Amino acid sequence: MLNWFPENVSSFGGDIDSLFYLILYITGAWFLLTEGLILFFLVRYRRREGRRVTYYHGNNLKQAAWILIPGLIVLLLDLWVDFRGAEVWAKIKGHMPASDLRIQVTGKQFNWEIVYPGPDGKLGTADDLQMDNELHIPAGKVVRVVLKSKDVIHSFFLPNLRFKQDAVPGREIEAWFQATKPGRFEMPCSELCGFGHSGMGGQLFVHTPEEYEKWVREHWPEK
Amino acid sequence: MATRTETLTSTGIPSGKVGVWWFLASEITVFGGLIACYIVVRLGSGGWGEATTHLNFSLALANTFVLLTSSLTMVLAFAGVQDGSPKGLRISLLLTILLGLIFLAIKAFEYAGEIREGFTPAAGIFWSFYYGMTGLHALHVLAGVAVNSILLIEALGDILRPNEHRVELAGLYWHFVDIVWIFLFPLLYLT
Amino acid sequence: MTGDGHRPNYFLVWVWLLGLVIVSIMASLLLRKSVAVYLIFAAAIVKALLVAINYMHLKYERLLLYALAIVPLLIVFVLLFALFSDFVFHG
Amino acid sequence: MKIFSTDHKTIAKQYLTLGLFWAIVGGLTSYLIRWQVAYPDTEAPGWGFIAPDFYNMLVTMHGTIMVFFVAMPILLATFGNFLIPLMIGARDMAFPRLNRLSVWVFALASLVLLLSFFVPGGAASAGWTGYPPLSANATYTGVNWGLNLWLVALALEFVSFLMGGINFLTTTINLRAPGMTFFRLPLIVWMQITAAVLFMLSVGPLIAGAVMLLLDRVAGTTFYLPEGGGEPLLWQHLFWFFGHPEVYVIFLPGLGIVLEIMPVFSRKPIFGYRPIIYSTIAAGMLSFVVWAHHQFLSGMDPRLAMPFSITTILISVPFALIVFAMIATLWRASISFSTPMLFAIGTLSIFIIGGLTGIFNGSAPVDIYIHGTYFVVAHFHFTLFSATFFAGFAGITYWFPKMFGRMMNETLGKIHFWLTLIFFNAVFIPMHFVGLGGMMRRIANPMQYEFLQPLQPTNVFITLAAVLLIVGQIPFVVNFFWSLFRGRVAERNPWQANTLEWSAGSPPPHGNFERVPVVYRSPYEYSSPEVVEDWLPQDRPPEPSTAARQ
Repeated sequence: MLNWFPENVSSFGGDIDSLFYLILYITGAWFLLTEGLILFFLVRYRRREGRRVTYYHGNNLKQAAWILIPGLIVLLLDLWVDFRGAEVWAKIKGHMPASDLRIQVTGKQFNWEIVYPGPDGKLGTADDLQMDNELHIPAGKVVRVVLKSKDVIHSFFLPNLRFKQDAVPGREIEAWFQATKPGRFEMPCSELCGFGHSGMGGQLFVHTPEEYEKWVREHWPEK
Repeated sequence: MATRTETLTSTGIPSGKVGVWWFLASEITVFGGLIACYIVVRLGSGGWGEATTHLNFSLALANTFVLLTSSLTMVLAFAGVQDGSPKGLRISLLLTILLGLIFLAIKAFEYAGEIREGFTPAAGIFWSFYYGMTGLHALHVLAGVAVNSILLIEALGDILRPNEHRVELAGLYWHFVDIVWIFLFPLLYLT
Repeated sequence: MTGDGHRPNYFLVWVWLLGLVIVSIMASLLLRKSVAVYLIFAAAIVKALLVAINYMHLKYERLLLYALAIVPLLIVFVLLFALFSDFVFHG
Repeated sequence: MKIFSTDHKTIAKQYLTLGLFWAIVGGLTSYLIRWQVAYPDTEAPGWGFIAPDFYNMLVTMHGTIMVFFVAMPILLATFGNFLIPLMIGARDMAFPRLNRLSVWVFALASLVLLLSFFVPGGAASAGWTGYPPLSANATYTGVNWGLNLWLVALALEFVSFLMGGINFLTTTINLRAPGMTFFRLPLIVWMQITAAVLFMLSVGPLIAGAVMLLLDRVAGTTFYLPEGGGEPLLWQHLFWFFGHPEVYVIFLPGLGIVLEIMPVFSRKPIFGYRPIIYSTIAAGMLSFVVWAHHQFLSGMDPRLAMPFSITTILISVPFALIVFAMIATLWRASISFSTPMLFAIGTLSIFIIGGLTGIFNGSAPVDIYIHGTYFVVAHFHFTLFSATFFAGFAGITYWFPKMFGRMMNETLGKIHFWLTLIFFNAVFIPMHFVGLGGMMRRIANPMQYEFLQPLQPTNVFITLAAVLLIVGQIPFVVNFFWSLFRGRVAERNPWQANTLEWSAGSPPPHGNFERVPVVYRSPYEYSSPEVVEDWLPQDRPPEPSTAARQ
C-alpha cells in the first residue's frame, strides 16, 4: 500500500502495519462521515429568513438514540481494535521466543555499546567482543537483545524492524526481533538523552547466513 | 474593600468547610502518592530492615503522643468556640501551638542525631524517603502552627468573633496532619 | 453544625488513640513480622477513622464531605496497585 | 487599586494578560524549533545559530509554557474565573481573597520561569516531561539552577491552580442563584468544575514526585538514581498519572466554550444536555486509569500495557458521544457564521482528527512504532491546539463584549480564522506523515540520519507553514487591541443568548447583578415553542399564560 513507512524487514512488522491500516480504515471512515455531515449541515441549515428552527433537545431516550447508537458502534469498533491489538502485543512483547543469539546493547550518552557473546554464546565471558554503534545479525533468525543503560534513559529504535524498547538505567530489559531480509539499516535513539541525542545512533547490518559466518570468522579468528 | 459575598449556600454546608475539605482531598493525594512510592520501592528492593534500626524510636514515640494530644487540644479549642468560652478557646489554642512546637523541636533534635551519625538524605534510598516524607510532614506541621498562631492572636485581641468558624477549619487541617503522622509512624518506625 | 448537647467524648477518643499506639508497639516487639504488620496497620486505620469521625466531626456531616475523603483514597489505591506490578514484581 | 482587586472579573483579565504574554513567548520558541528542524545549523533570521542543548531547552520550554502557562491560565483560569460567578448568578467567587492570592502566586510562578531563562546554564532542557535520571542529575544536561527553578515554577503553578480549583468548586456548589439546580448549569460550568476536580485529585502524586525530584537535585537524595537504589520509572508513573487527566483538564473547558457558543449561533438547544454531562463525568473518571499508555515501551511490565491500551481506546466513546451531540445540534438549525461560531466549528472539526489519531497511539502494538515520533506530536497538537487556540479565540471573541464592553471586529476576526485554519492544517497534517516516516521527536538535526532524508522537504514545508501560522496571528493582535478602545460599544446581550451573564451589564459592575437573578429554566431554550422570539433567557419569569404558538 502507500509507502509512508520505512521498508519493513521484520517478522512481526507486518502485523503492526496491518493493525495500523485496520485503524486507518476505521478512523478514516469516521472522519469522512463526521466531517462530511458537519459540512452538509452547515450548508443545508445556514441562517435563512423566515425558516423556523425545529426545537429538539435530545434529552429523552428516543431522541438521544441518534447519538447513543453511533456511540455503540464506536464502542464495538474499539473492542475490535482492542482484541486485534492484544493479539499482536502478546506475540511481540508478551512472550520471548527461544534464540541462540543474545546480544547486549548498552545505551550511554550518545552511543550504543554493543557486546557480542562470541563463540561460547554466553555474555560476560572472555571471548566477548564490544563494538560501538554497529549491530551485525544474521537474517531469518530470532535475535534477543539485552538492553541496559549506563546513565540516562535511551530508547533502542530500529525503524525497519518496527522495534522500539527503552533502555532504563538500573534495569535489564530483554526483547527480541527477527529480520527477514539482509540489508543495512539505521538504529537511532528515540528518547531525549541530553545535548547529543540528535545524531546518536548507529548501523544495523543484516547479513545473509554465509556473510554472517564470514563476519564471525573475521572477528573470532582463533575459532 | 473585599466584598462580603453573603454565603448563600445552596447545599447548607458552609463554604469554608467545603473549601477546606477540597484542599484536604488534594492533600490526601499528595501524601498518598508519596507513601505509595515508599511502600512500592521498599517492597521492591528487599525491605530496608537494616536501615530502619538506625532510627531514634523513643523520640518518634514521644512525637506520636505529642501530636495525638495536640489533636485533642485542637478539638477542645473548637469546643470552646461552641460553648462560647473565650478563655477555654485561648488555652486550648495555646496548648495546641505549644505541642506543635514541641513536635518540631523533637523532630529537629532527631534529625540532628541521625545526621551526626552520618545518615544524611544522601545516605541511601531509605534515608531519601525518610527525610522526604517526615520533612514534608514537618513543613505541614509548621504551617499548622502558623495558622493556629494567627487565630490565637485574633482571639487574644478579641477580633476573632465574626470568624470563629475558622477554628474548626484550622482543626480539620490539623487533624489531617495528625492522621498523616498516624500512618508515617508505623511505616517508618514499626516495620 | 455539631449540636451542643451530644458531642463525642474527646477524652475517651484520646485514650483509645494512645491505647492503639501502645498496642501496635507491643505487636511490633512481640509478634512475628508478617503478623505484626497486619495488626499495626489495622490499628493505624482505626486510629485514622477515630480522628476523622470524632475530631473532624465527619459523624455529623453530609455525603459530600464523606466523598471528599474517600474518593482521593480510591485514587491513591489505583496508583498503588499499578505501581506494584512495576516495582514489586519486577515484571 | 485595580491591580490588587479581588473582583473575579479583574483576576480573569490578569490571567488572560499573563496567558497571552506566554503565548507570544511559546510562539517564538516554536518558530526557532521549526527553523532548526527545517534548516539545521543555519542562522535563524532574527536569532542566530541554535546549538543542540539550546534546541533541547527550546523544546522543553515550548511544552512547559504552552501547557502550563498558556492553556491552563487562559482556558481554566480566565474563562473559569470570569464566567462561573456570572453564569450561576453569584456576586463573586466564594473566597475572593484566595482568588487574588491564586493569580499572584501564578504571577510569581511566571517570574520564576522567566528567571530560569537567564540563570547560568540556561533554562531546563530535559523535556517538558523531565524524565529522570536526565532531569535528576545536573551533569546529564549541564543545566543546574535552570531545572531547579523550572521545578519551583511548576510547583507554584500547581499551588495557584489548587487555590483556583477550591474556589471554582466551592462557588459552584454553594453560591448558585435560586432556581439554578445542577442540571440547569450551563455546560461550560460543568466542564470547568469537572476539570477542577480532575486537576485537584491528580496533581497530588506529581507534587510528591516534584518534591522528590527537587530533593534529588538539591539534597543529594537518590529517589530516581539507580546507583543509589532509586527507580527512574517511578517519576514516569507519577508524571503521567497527573499528565493524562491534565490534558483533559485543558481540553474540557475548550469543549465547554464550543458547547456554549454552538447553540447561540444555531438558535437551537444543545442536543443531549444530559448525555453530554454523563459522558463528561465518564470521561473524567476514565482519565484516571489511562496514564500508562505513555509508558508502553518504557520498561514497564508488558502485562500492564494491555489494560491501559483498552481503557485508552475506550475513552474515545464518551468523547465520540459529545462530538455526535455537537453535530446533532447543527441539524435543522439556523446557523449564522459569526467569528465565534467559525472558531467553534473549527475546534470541533479539528478535534475530530485529533481524537481519531488517538486510537493509533492508544493501540499498544502500533505505539511500538509511532511512540516518540512526530506522529504523536501531530496528534496532541490537533487536540491541545484546537482546545487552546481555536476554542480560546472563540471564547475571547464571544465574551469580549461582556469582558470589555466593546465588540471585536468581524472582518478581522474572519481573516484571522481562515488564516489560522488553513495554516494550522498545513503545519500539522503533513507532520503525521513525517512521524510515520519514523522521524523521532526532539532531534535538532534530522539530516544526521539517512532514513530521514526523504522527509526533509516535508519538514521545510511544515516550517514555512508554521511561520505563516505565526504571521496569521497578527490580525487577532490588531483586532484585540484596536477593539479594546475603538470597537463598537456593546449592549447587554449582543448575541441574544440565554445564559445569566448576558443579563448583567457589559462589562458587569462590581458585584455583577443589581439583584441576584432567579432561574426558571435550562440555559438552552432557543426557538422554544413557549415564546415568539427564538431565545428565552434563564432568568425571564414565565408569562402567566404561556401562549403556545403553532
